Amino acid sequence: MSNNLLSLMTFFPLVGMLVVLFLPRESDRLIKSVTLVVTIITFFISLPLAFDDVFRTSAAMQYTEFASWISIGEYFQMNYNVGVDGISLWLVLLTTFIMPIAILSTWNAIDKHSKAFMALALLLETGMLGAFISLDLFLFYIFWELMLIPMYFMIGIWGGKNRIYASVKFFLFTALGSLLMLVAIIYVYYYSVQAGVPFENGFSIAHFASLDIPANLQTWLFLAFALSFAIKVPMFPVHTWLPDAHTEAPTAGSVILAAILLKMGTYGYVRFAIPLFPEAAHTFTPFIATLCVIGIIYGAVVAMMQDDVKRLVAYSSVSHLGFVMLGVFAMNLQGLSGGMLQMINHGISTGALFLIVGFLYERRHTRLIAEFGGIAKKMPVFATIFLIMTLSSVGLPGTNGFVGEFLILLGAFESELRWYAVFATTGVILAAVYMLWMFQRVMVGKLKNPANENLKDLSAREVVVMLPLILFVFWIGIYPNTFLEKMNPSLENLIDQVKSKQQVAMMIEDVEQSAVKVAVIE
Amino acid sequence: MYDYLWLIPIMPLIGCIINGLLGKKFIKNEKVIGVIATGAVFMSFLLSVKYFFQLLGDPVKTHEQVVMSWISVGNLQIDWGFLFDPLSALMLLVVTGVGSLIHLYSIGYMHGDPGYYRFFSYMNLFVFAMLMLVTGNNALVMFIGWEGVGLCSYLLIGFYIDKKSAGDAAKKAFVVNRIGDFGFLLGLFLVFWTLGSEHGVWTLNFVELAEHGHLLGFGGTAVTIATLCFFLGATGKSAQIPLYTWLPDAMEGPTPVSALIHAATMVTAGVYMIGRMNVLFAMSPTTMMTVAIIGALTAIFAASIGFAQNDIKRVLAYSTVSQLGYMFIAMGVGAFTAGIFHLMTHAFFKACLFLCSGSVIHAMHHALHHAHLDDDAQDMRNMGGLRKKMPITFITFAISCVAIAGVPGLSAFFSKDEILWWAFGSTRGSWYVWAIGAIAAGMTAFYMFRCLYMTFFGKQKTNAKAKDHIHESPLSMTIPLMVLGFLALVGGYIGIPAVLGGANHIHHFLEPVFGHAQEAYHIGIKETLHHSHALEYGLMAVSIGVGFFGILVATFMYMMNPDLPGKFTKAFPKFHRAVFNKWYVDEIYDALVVNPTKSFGTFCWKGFDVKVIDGIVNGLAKLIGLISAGLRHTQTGLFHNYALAMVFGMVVMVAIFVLR
Amino acid sequence: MENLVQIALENVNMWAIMPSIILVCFGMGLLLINAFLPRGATRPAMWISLIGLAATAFAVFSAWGNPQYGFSDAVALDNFATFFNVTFLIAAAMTILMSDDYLRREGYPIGEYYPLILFTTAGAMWMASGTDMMTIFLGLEVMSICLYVLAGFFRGQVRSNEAGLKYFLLGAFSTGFLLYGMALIYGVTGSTRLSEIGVYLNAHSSLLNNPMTLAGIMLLSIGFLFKIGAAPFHMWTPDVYEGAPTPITAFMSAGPKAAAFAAFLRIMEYCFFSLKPEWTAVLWGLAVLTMVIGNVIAISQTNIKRMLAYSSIAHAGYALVGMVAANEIGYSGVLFYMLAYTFMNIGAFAILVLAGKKGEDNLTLEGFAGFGYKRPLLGVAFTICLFSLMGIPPTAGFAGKFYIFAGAVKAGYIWLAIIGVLNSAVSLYYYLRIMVYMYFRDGEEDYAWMKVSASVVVSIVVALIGIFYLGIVPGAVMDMARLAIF
Amino acid sequence: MISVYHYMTVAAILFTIGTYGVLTRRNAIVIFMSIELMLNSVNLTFIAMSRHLNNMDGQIFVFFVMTVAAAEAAVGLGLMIAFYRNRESIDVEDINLLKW
Repeated sequence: MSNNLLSLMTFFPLVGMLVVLFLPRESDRLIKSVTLVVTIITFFISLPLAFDDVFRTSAAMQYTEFASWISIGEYFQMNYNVGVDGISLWLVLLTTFIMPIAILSTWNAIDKHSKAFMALALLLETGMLGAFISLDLFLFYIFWELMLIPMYFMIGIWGGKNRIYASVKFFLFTALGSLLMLVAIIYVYYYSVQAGVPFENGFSIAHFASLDIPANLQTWLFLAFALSFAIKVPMFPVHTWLPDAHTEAPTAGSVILAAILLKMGTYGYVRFAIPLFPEAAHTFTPFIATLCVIGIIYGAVVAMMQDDVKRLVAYSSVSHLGFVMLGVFAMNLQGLSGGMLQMINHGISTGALFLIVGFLYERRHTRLIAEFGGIAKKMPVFATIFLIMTLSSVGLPGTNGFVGEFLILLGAFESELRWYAVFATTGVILAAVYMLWMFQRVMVGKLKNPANENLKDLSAREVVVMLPLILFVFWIGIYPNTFLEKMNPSLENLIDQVKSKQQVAMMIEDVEQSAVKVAVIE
Repeated sequence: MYDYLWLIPIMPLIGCIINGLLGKKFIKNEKVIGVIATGAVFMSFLLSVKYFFQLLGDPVKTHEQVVMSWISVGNLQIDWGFLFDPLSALMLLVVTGVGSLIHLYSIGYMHGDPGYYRFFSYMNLFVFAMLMLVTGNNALVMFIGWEGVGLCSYLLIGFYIDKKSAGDAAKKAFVVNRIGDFGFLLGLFLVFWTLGSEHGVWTLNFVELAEHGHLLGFGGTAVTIATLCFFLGATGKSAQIPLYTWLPDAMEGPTPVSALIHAATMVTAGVYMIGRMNVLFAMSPTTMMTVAIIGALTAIFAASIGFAQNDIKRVLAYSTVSQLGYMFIAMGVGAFTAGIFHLMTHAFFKACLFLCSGSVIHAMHHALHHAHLDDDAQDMRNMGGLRKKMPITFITFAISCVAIAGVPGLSAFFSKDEILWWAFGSTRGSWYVWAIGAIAAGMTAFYMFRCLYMTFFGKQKTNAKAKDHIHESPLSMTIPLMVLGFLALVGGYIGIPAVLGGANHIHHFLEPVFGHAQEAYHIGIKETLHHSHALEYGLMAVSIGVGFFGILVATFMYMMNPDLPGKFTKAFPKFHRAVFNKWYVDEIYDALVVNPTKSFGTFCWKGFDVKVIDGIVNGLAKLIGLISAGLRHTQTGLFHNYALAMVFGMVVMVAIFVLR
Repeated sequence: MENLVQIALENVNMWAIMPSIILVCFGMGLLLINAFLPRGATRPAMWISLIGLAATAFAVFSAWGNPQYGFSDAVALDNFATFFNVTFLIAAAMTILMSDDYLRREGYPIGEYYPLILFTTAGAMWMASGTDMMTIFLGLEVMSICLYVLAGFFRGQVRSNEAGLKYFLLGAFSTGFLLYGMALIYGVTGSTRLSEIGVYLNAHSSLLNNPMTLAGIMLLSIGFLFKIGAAPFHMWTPDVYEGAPTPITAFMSAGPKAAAFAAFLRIMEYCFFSLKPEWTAVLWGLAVLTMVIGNVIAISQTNIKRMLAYSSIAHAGYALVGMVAANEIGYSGVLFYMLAYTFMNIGAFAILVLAGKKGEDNLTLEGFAGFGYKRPLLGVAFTICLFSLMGIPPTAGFAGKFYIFAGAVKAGYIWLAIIGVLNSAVSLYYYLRIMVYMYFRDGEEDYAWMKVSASVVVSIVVALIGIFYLGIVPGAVMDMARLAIF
Repeated sequence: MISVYHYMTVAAILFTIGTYGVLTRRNAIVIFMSIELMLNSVNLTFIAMSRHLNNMDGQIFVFFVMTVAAAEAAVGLGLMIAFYRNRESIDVEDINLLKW
C-alpha cells in the first residue's frame, strides 16, 4: 500500500474521472457529489505524507517508485520515476487539499455541462499531482502538458465574456514556453548520455543534476527552462495571460489556477531549472531578481488601478509570485523556505480570495468594484472572512502571508540580492494599498447600489468551504514550523548542492582569469 | 514566578474571540458584551499589577518566558516569547490600566450602536496586539503587535463603515503605518544580518540584542542605517514628520478609540520601541540626533497646526502629535526614562482629554440628534459654555489642560520638564532642541486653553433648539474621567526630579533597562552641568513662564476679547489659511506621492500591459495572421502556377546542389 | 538458357511480394465480383476488401523479423517494409471502414472504389519494399494512378474532377522529374539497384561532384517530395485534399505519404549515404519551409478539410526533420511518426466524414459550432485527434514529435528542433480554433441528419486506441521502429 | 562521331521542351503530351546510357516507363473527359475552383 501511495494518489482522480464519465449527464448533484468524494478520498490518501516524520530528518526522496516505461534500445529511455521530498511534499498536499474546496465551490456556480467540468477537474488533479511527484523530466513534461488541456476547457467553456481570447492566450503562452523546454530536455538527455550517464537512468533529474554542463551550454538550457517556468509563474513581462485567464475563468478554475498551477512554475525553478543548471542560475540571478522586483512593484501598482476585483487579485498574484521567485533565487535557507512557504500561502489566500470573488459573482453577476460598496453590513460573516483573507494576502503578522514574506525578504537580504530585497519590501506597502483600497471600496462605505440591498450572507456550505482555508491562514501564521521543519532538510540539501557547484565554477573562473593575467604578465 | 505572563495578552484575545464570534447572534446583550470585554482587559490589568509588584521586590529584573517556537529556519530561530522587565511592566500597567478605563467608558459611549459587539471585539483585539507589542521578547513578536495594533487601528478608525471619510482615514492610517513598517523590517534585516554574518550572533531577541549589540560598533554604518530604519518605523506608528498625516484623520473613529489608540497607547509604540532598542540607538549619535530633531520639529509643527483647528478632536490629535514629538526629543537626547515617563503621563492626561471630548461630543450629538439638526457635533464653534451643563467633564478636562500646559505640580510638568532639561543638558542634547521644545510648550498651552475656553466657557453657541438637551454623561463614562483626571493630577509624583527633592522613582525603576546603554555610551547630563542647580531651576522657570504666557495669551484672546481671533484671521488671511489647511501637507503628499503612483499604475496597466506587452503578443498573432492571409493567395488554384513553383523549386534545388 | 531461367526463378522468391500479391488478387477478384453485384451494393465489396486486408496482414506480420528478398534483390520485404506495410494496411482499413456510408450518402455507391484502394495499398507496399529504382517507380505509379482515379472518383462533381485532374497533371509532371533523375543516376552508376548505386558512388568519390549525379539526386528527390507534399512541391496538396472525397483525402494524407517517405528514405540511405551532409542541408531548408508554409497558411483557413490539408503539409515537414537528422533515431522517428499520423489524421477525417453533411457543405468552422455539445462523444474523439495532431501528451502525436525531435537534437540540429517546436506552437492556434468553435460557441446546426454507422465508429475507435496506445505506452512500437530501420 | 553526350544533350533539350510545354500550354491534353515528351526524353536517356554502359537495365526500365505512360494516359484522358462533361472545357485555366 505505502509502496504505491503516490501512484494511488495520482491516478485515483483519473479513475474517478472514468466513473464520472459513466454517470448520467442529467444528475448534476450526483456527479458533483461523486467528484467531491473522489477528491476527498484523494486527500485522505495523501494524508499519510503529512504525518510522516521522515521528512524532518531526511532530504532524500521518499515513497519512490520506479518502473521502466519506454525503453528504445539505446535511443532513449523513459522511466516512471516518482517520489516526494520536502520540496514537493506540501505542494502535493496543497493540491489534494485545494481540490475538494474547489469542487465544493462549484456547487451552484457550474450549472451547465457539469459532468464535463468535473471530469476535467479530476483529470487536472492527476496532471498536477503527477507533475509534482515526477522525478523523471520526461514524465514531468507529460504531466505538465496534460494540465493545460483541462484548464483550457475550463476557461473556454465555463468562462466569462472574453473567454475565448483568454483561453487561447493561456494555452498559447504556456505551450510556447514548454515546447522550448522540450527541446532543452531532449538536449540535456543526450548530453547526459554522452557524458556517460547510463541511458537506463532515463531522464532522471538526480542524474542530470550531477552533470557538469559547461557554462555557455547551461546558459541556453537554463533560458529554455526558465522561459517556460517564467510564463507559468508568471513573471514580468510574460504575465499578461494571467489576468485574462483569471478574469474569465470560473471560480473553481481560478482557484486551481492560482493555488496550484502557478506553483508549477516556481516549483519548476526549485526542482529543475536551478539544480540542473546552477551556474547559469547564478549568472542570471541578478536578471531574474530584477524581473522579480519589477513584477512585485508592477503587479502591485497595476492591481491598484483595477476596477474588476478578480483582475485585481490576479495582478496581486503577479506581485506575490515575484516575492516567491525572489526568495527562491536568494538561494539560502531562509529565502528558499520562505519561497516554498509563500507558495503554499499564496495557494491558500489567493485561492480563498478567488472563492470570495466567486461568492460575490454568484450573487450579483458582476465583479466590478464600482458595483459594490457598503455590503459589509449585509454580509457580516462574509466581510469577516474577506478581511481575514485580505490581511493574509497583505502579509499581516500572525497570518500565513507574513511568515512567508518575512523569510523571503530576510533571505534575499542575507544573500547578494540585498538591494533587490529593499525594493521588494516596498511591495509590502503597495500590497496594503491595493488590497485595502479594494476591500474598502467593496465592503465599506454607504450601501449605494440598490442591487446590493438583498445580498444574502454566506450559506453553510460556503462557510465550510472557507473554514479550512482560514484554519491554515492562522496555522501557518502562528506555527509555521509544522511546514518548515519538513521542507528544510531537502532545501538545505538543495542549497548545498547548488552552492557547491556554483563555487566550483567560480573558482575555475578565478583560476582561469588569474591564468590569463599571468599569461599577460609573462 | 511569572508563569502566567502569557495570560496577560491572551485574556483580551479571548474576550475578542468570544465577542466576535458570539456577540451578534448569541450574547446580544450590550451589558454582557461590555462586561466581558472590560473584564478581560481588567483581568490583564490585575495580573499586570500583581507582576509589577512582584518585580519591584525581585532582584532579577529581566524575565523571559518562551511559550513555543515560532519560525525556525536555519540560523533564524524565532520563539513565541515574552519579556517582562521594568519597561514592559510599566507599559503593561499603562496599557491595561488606561485600557480598562476606556473600555468601561465605552460601555456608555457606544450604547445603542448596532456594531456594539464588533466594537468591543476590535478593542479587545487591539489590547491584545498592544500587549504583544510591549511584552514580546523579540523584534518579530513585537512586530506582530506592531502590525496588529495597526490593523486594529484600521478597523476602529473605519468603525463607522457608512462614512466614506472614515474608510479613507482608516486606509490612510494603515498604509502610512505600512511605510513605517517597511523601515522597521529593513532595520530588522540589517541588524539580523550584520550581527549574524559578521559576529555570528543570529538573533532578534531583545535581551540578546542588548547584550551583543555593542558588537556592531559605536557609530558604525550598519547600526546607524538600521536605527534610522527603525526610526522610520517609529515615525509611522507614532505620527512624526513626515508620516504624521494619518493621525488627525484617524479622528474619524469613535472617541474612545482615539483615546486608547491614538493618544494613550498605540502611537507611543514608536517611543517604546526606541526604548526597547536603546542599546542600538545609543550606539548611533547620528540617529539620536535625527530622532531629537525630528521630534522637536514635529512638536512645534503640529502645535502650530493646532492653533487653527475647530474640530475638538483634531486639536487633541495635533496636540498628541506634538506631545509625541516631545517623547522623541527625549529619546533622541538620551533621556529614555524621561521619554517613557512622559509617555505615561501623556497617556493619563491625553486619554482624559479625549474621553472628555468624547463626553462632550456624546452630549452634543444626542442633543443635536434630538433636535434633528445636522450641525457638526465636534465643531467647537458650536459649543461654548458647557461647563455648567457638564461639570465633571469640565473639571477633568480642565485638570488635564492645566497638566499638559506644564503648570507645576501636575503630572506633565515633571515629565516635560525633565525632557527639556535633558534636551539642554544631555551629552546628546543641544540648546536649540531645548529652545524649540520650550516654544512648543508655550504653543501647547495656548491652543489647549483655546480649546478649553471655546468649549466650556463663553457664550453657548449651540443651536437654540438643541441647547437644552445637553446633559452630563452617564456614570460609566464619568468614572473613567475622574480616575484619569486624578492620575493626570498626581501621576507625575513618581518622577519628581532630584533637584526638586524628589526620589525620581521611575528613574530608578527603569535603570536596569536604560542604565547600561547610558553608561556605556556616556549618555547623561553633561559633567559641566552636573551640579549647576541654578541652571536647572532657570530653565525650569523659563519653561513654566512660556507655559503661562501661552495660557495668558489664550485667555486674552478667547476669554477677554472673543472677537480678537477673527480680526487676527482677517489680518493674516494667507497665514491663517495655511495653518487651517494644515500647511497643505496632505495636498503635497497627494501631489508628490499618491497621484504619481496612481498614474504610474494606470500607465503600467493601460499603457504597458495592454499596449506594449499585449500589443506585442497580439501584434505578433496579427502579423502571423496577415502573413497567412498573404501566403494563402499564393495558392491560386491554377495549374500553371503550381507547375511553375515546382520548376522553380527544382531549379533552385539543383542549382544549390550542383553549384554549392 | 535453361540454366538462366532456373537462376532467374530461384531469385524470384514470391514471399517477398506476398502481401501485395494477396492484395492484388483480392482487388482483381473484387473487380470481377463487382461486375455481378447489383449497382449500389457496396457492402459486400467492403467486407471482401477488409478480408483481403486481414489476409494481407498475416503475410505482412509473418515477414517481421524474417526478411524476404526476391527478384534479384529488386524487392526486399524487410522489417522496414513491414513496418510501413502495417501503416498502409491500417490506413486502408480505416479508410474503407469510414467509406461505405459516405459513398452512399454522396450518391456514388460504386464497388470499384474498394479495389482501387487495395491497388493503391499494393503500390504503396511495392514502394516500401522496392530496392530497385524500377520497382519503386512501378509501385509509385500503381499507387498514383489509382489515387488519380480515387481523387476524381465523384465524377459528377466538378470539385472532385478538378482534384483528380490537378493531381494527375501535376503528378505526371513530377513523375517526369523523378524519372529523369533516375535516368541520370543510372547513367552515372550503371545500375538501378539501390545498394549497387550506393556502393558504386561510395567507391568512386569523383562522381560525388559530378553535376549529373547531383542533378540526378535532386530530380529524383523532387518526385518523392512531391508525393510527400513538401514545399515548394506542396501546392497540389490543399486543392486535391479539399476536392477529393473525404475518406480518400484521409487515406492520401496517410498511406501514400508514408509510402513516399519509405521509398525516399530507402533511396537516400541506400544510394546517397556518401553525400549525406549535402542532401540533409537541402532537406533542412525544405523541412523548415514546409513546416512554416503548412502551419502559417492553415491559420487563415475556414474550411476544416482544407485546414487539415495544410496541417498535413506541416506534418510532412515534421517528418522531414527526422530525415534531416539522418540518424537512426530520426529515421525510426519518421517510421513511428507516419504510423502515429495515420491514426490521428484518419481519425480526425473520420469525424469530418460524419459531420460533412451531404455534399460536404458542413465542413467550415461555423458548421462545427456547438458540435461538442450536440455530439459529445464524437466531439471528444475529434478533440483527442486534434490534441494528438498538436502534439500534446499523452497522445501519439506527442510521442512521434518527441521521437523525431530527439533525433534532430541528437544529430545536433538544435535550431531545426527549435523551429519545429515553434511551428508546433503556431499550429496550436488553428487546432485550438476548431475546438473553440466546437465547445466555446453555440451553433444552429443540430446534426440530426448525422448518421453514425458502426463501421465508422470502429474506425474512430481504432484511431483513438492507436492514439493512446502510441501515446501512453509507445515503447513496443517505438522499439519496432528502431528494429525496422536498416 | 555521335557520342553518348549528344544523346544526352538531345534528351535534356527534349526534357526542357516538355517542361516548357507544361508551363505554357493551356490545353490539358497538350500539357499531357508535353509530359509524354518529358517521359520520352527520359526514355532516350535510358536507352543511350544503356547502350553506353552495355547494361540492359536501362532498356527494361524504358519498357516500364512506356507501359506506365500508357496507363497514365488512359486514366488521364478519363479524368479529362469527366471534367469536360462538367465544365465543357479542357482548359487548365478553368481548373480553378479549388484555391486559397
